[in-house]
Amino acid sequence: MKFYGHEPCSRLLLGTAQYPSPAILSDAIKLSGTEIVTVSLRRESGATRAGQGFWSIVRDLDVKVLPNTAGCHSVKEAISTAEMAREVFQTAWIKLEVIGDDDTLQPDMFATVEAARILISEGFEVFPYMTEDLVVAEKLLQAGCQVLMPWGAPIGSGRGLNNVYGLRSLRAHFPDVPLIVDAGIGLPSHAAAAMELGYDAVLLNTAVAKAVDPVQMAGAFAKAVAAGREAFLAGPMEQRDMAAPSTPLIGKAFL
Amino acid sequence: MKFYGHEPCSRLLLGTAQYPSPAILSDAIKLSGTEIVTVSLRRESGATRAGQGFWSIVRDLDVKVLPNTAGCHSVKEAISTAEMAREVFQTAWIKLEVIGDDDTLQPDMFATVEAARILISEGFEVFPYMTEDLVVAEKLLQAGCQVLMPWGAPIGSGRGLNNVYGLRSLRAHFPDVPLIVDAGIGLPSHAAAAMELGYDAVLLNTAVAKAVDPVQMAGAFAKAVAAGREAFLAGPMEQRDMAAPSTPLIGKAFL
Amino acid sequence: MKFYGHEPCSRLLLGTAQYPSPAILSDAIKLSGTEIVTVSLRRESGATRAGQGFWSIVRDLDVKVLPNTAGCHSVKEAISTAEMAREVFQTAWIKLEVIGDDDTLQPDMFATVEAARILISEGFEVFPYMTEDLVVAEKLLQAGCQVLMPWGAPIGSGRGLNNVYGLRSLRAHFPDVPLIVDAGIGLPSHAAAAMELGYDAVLLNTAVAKAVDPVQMAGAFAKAVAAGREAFLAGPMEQRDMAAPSTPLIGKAFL
Amino acid sequence: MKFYGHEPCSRLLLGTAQYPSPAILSDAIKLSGTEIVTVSLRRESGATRAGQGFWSIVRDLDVKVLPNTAGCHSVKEAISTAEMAREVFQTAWIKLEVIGDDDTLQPDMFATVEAARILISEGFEVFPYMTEDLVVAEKLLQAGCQVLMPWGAPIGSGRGLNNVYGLRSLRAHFPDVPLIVDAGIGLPSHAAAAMELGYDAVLLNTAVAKAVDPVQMAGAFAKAVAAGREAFLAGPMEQRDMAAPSTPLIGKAFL
Amino acid sequence: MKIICNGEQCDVAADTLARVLLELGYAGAVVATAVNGAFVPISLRQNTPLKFGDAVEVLAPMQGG
Amino acid sequence: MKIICNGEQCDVAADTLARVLLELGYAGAVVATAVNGAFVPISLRQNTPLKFGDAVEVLAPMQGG
Amino acid sequence: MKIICNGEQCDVAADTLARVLLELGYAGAVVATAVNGAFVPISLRQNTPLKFGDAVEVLAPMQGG
Amino acid sequence: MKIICNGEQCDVAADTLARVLLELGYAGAVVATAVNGAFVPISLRQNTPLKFGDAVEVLAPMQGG
Repeated sequence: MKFYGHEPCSRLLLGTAQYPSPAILSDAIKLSGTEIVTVSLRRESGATRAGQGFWSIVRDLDVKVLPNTAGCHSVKEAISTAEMAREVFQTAWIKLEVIGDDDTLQPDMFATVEAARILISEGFEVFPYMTEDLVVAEKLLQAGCQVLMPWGAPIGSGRGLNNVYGLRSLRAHFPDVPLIVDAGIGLPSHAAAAMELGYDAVLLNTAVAKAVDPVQMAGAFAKAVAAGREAFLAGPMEQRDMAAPSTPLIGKAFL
Repeated sequence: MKFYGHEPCSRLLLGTAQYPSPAILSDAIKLSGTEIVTVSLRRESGATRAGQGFWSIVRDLDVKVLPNTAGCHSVKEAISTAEMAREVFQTAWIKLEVIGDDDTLQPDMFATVEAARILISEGFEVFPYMTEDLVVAEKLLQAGCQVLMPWGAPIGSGRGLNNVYGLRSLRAHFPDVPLIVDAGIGLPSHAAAAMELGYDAVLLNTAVAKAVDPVQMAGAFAKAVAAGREAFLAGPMEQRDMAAPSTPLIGKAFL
Repeated sequence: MKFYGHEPCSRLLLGTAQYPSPAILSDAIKLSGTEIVTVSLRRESGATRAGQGFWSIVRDLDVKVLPNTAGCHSVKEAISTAEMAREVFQTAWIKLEVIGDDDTLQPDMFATVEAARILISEGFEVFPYMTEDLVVAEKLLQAGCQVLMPWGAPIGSGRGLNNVYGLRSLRAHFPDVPLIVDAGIGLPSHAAAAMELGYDAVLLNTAVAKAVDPVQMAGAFAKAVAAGREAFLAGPMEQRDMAAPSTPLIGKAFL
Repeated sequence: MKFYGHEPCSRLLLGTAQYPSPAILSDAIKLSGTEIVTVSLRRESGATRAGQGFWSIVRDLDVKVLPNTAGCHSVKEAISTAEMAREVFQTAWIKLEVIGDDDTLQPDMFATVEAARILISEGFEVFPYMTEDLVVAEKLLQAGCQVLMPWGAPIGSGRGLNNVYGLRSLRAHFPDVPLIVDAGIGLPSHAAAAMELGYDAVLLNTAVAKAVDPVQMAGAFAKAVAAGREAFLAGPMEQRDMAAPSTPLIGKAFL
Repeated sequence: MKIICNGEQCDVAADTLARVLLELGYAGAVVATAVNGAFVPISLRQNTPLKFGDAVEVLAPMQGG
Repeated sequence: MKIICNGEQCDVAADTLARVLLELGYAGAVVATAVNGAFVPISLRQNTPLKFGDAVEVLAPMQGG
Repeated sequence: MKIICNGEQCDVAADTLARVLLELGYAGAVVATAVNGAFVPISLRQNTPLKFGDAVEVLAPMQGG
Repeated sequence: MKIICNGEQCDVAADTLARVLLELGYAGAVVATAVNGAFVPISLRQNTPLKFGDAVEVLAPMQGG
């Protein structure tokens, strides 16, 4: 699996927001073995220069950064944000997020496809945050996206995989496209389930940052993602409706 | 968590049946880090002496063995089997299984409670295979059981956790009793979910032995069980109905 | 389907508790078409004689009453209660409920089986409230029960069917025994689903009594139970993983 | 609830395809009380003139017809089909279906929105078949649609409601728009659940036509839809995690 | 004589179950009775003596689920 | 003259849509028509000439979901 | 003497459990034994006589779940 | 001169984006800039004049999900 030519060992991507402290953020990222973290751009005060401190922390982590366009509601906003991010973070990667509804933070797939086209024409490498819509996926690929990031559930909801059927269909239709479940994951078992479906990676933030012990939870997710991936590769047993004795019946004593 | 005074590092217990070969069995057990494996007693032929070979393989694994009474349908059978197992395996541990129905391999809880009483009076340390019935659990504890093993789903079905509500209730009622989800697990995400519910360990066989690559699957389950346990300890986020932005809204640019 | 020789038209049984008023109780029962209602025995004050009023209301409904042993925790209690109920309500029918746990109101199946044996020997016609345990079901039938009432979920929880797999197994094992899903139903869709599984009837109380409009909800459940029954008889389509056009493709125009 | 000014009594809409015989089709429609049925346009042979016979059967049913654009994959096809349907069926109503994927028959929401705009400008009253996408819903309403028809699951799959969360969100966002769950329903309990979510109606075909007894199944769905609607209006109880005795504890005897 | 009726102390003059029921206001009421935890059918109330401290239960139809 | 009707080659004598419909047995039938992918309403059939190779669609009501 | 060993008829010369085990090829094997459904520990094999028709079970470790 | 910087009114002496950044304390800071909603790369800051009422955005790396 490659993300625009980059092949990470870890299939867990983490966000950098909502951690109790910078130290806990760093420890969580390190323990997780994550090689790609998401970041954003926000207004910097000339007085406090808070962003400078955050940035030096992230740089010290020595991971690839995936800047997002979080909070953007229009194509224009998303594009300007992406352009600014490319300069600041010195990367062509952009997590494209164009929100269409504020209660569910559902992406606006019309705007997302349009923005993706423009950004790719400007040389960006786009990671689009999307629904599980198959037609949208096709359009994003035609626009030049080489990675797709369908949601599991609304951002920050921790509900897991709301539409397993839809995610399974998406995986089946695009067997060779790197697919990342992004958002909605609440528990390691959710992440493992996504990987068992054949997804290439999982991106999450709140489930780690808002855990009572974010560092330990980061480790838990790292293991769960690896477990789900290995299970997919190992070829799981078929589920059955009836029981089947594991211990052989043959040779059972008559007592 | 202690099983009759024994405190394993690994919270994954594995069965030894249905593997493609003895070598794969050994490799799977080793890779999984499992410290406790289940075994049975079956008729030995004086000519082939097949059991002797199996036994030397298991001994070489240097793990604790948990003999079962698999296939027993009566108290008498189960007790005789347990007595014979104790002599052969040189252990007071016994996985007590008294089957009440052949399609689901549901345990007969009346017979299981009665057999548990007798075996404990004979000095056995009983690991009872049970349903999620709270009253049965209470009776088994009164009989002297110090570990309980509720099913997740019928043996060999790979369906996962059929009654999450029942398993959660059982955990809540007996916070201090070592509880092992035994049987029915099909995927690492199932095992992780059981551990996230607060179960102390997971016992499975078919999901590993019948995987296309049992060794890799054993590793996957080891990670998933650890992940689920760590998540339980780390204190997961609360699930929410609505979305909540992970990236801060404050400071968002006006573009 | 017959309950001890009695064959009702309606497959919905209702409890009589928790209604906002006697009038609403009566209207709900009437609109539902229910022919069997559950009642209990409680202490009567010689001064207020509240029970007398309730009893005349129920008598006016002209339905069969099924007295329960609700709240009993021992065999002795249940039997004395049943004996008193038989005299007061002039019926051999008894809904046998022996509670084993107060948080889930899970029945104690050991005590229930024992009480059922005794009551049947005394000439009672027992409707045992039970878990979905197959072995317990067998024992209750051997004791002489001619109807079984497995729970859908804990009494008053409104959770629906917690263990669909278990309920389906029970139905499959006892194709000819009248089976009633009793307790836990919260919505008409739950009741319909129980009937679609092949259950013979549904017994509920809280979901109707605690609705904002109990009378309308009673009508809703009556329809849902009938719908589920008819669907079971009508032979549902097979569920499919892929789509299948309902409108014929053949003859489609080329436009 | 009104569909473009028309207010049916029945909230069940049925398709007319796949029935074993015209007689069974007629009987099913009649028994269901359905007032709106979907039909299509297909090539007519001058020799056999099969469509003429079908049409006279439908006319005799004296129901409103909702012609569909089933099988159309492009805006152009859908529009020509709609124009031809309007002339033949003498109605401005059109069930707009523009398929984007053949395995799931998922609609192409980009093409659907565009086609809806054009058709509405031509005076059509559009019933768009859609996913549960909130942004798409908003665009269809802006285009002038006064009814929306999100899918429950892929057409003909009988899987029920694949994404309950998504459907609930859609209902919550558009409390005043007539919403019909169209496609994927397999059982009456599915239909009841859709109505309990607050949907205004349900449209299905295969679940009735492919039942062993379509007529009886049609009646079952009619009851289930009414039950779900009444439950929604009646205000269901709150679901609880713990049990709550329905029979009062107070006044319980000491026996 | 002091007995316990439905869990409450009460002082009654009568000394059989049947008379106590009348005395306590249950005349004509549809009730079932138990003494010290054991069911006493109507037919036996007349001949069921009560002694000091006996626990009487008098139950009537009530709402049930 | 060779045209395509409902996807099949056919040889017709008439040269307007209206007459072709009669010729092909659609007299009095409830059908909608399209020529080369474009809807042709009843009112225009008379004055819609057909030429060699035109693709005519003649559609009637059919089962639908 | 005819006995049943692990469900199969067999004819043995020896008349104690211990000797029968040797005779049937279990020398040195890790096995547990039962006669007529009752467990017979190693310590008692020597003094456990077998008579015509006795059912002997000889069990060894095997795969289990 | 009055401009809007990060949504807040501020009065600056300088009249190019580059100088305004220095004046407002962003010397050496890792930031990206936009004027009136359009991205202005570093290379153009020097030659980007600001006039009364211009809206300047100065953004830096921040936590993101």
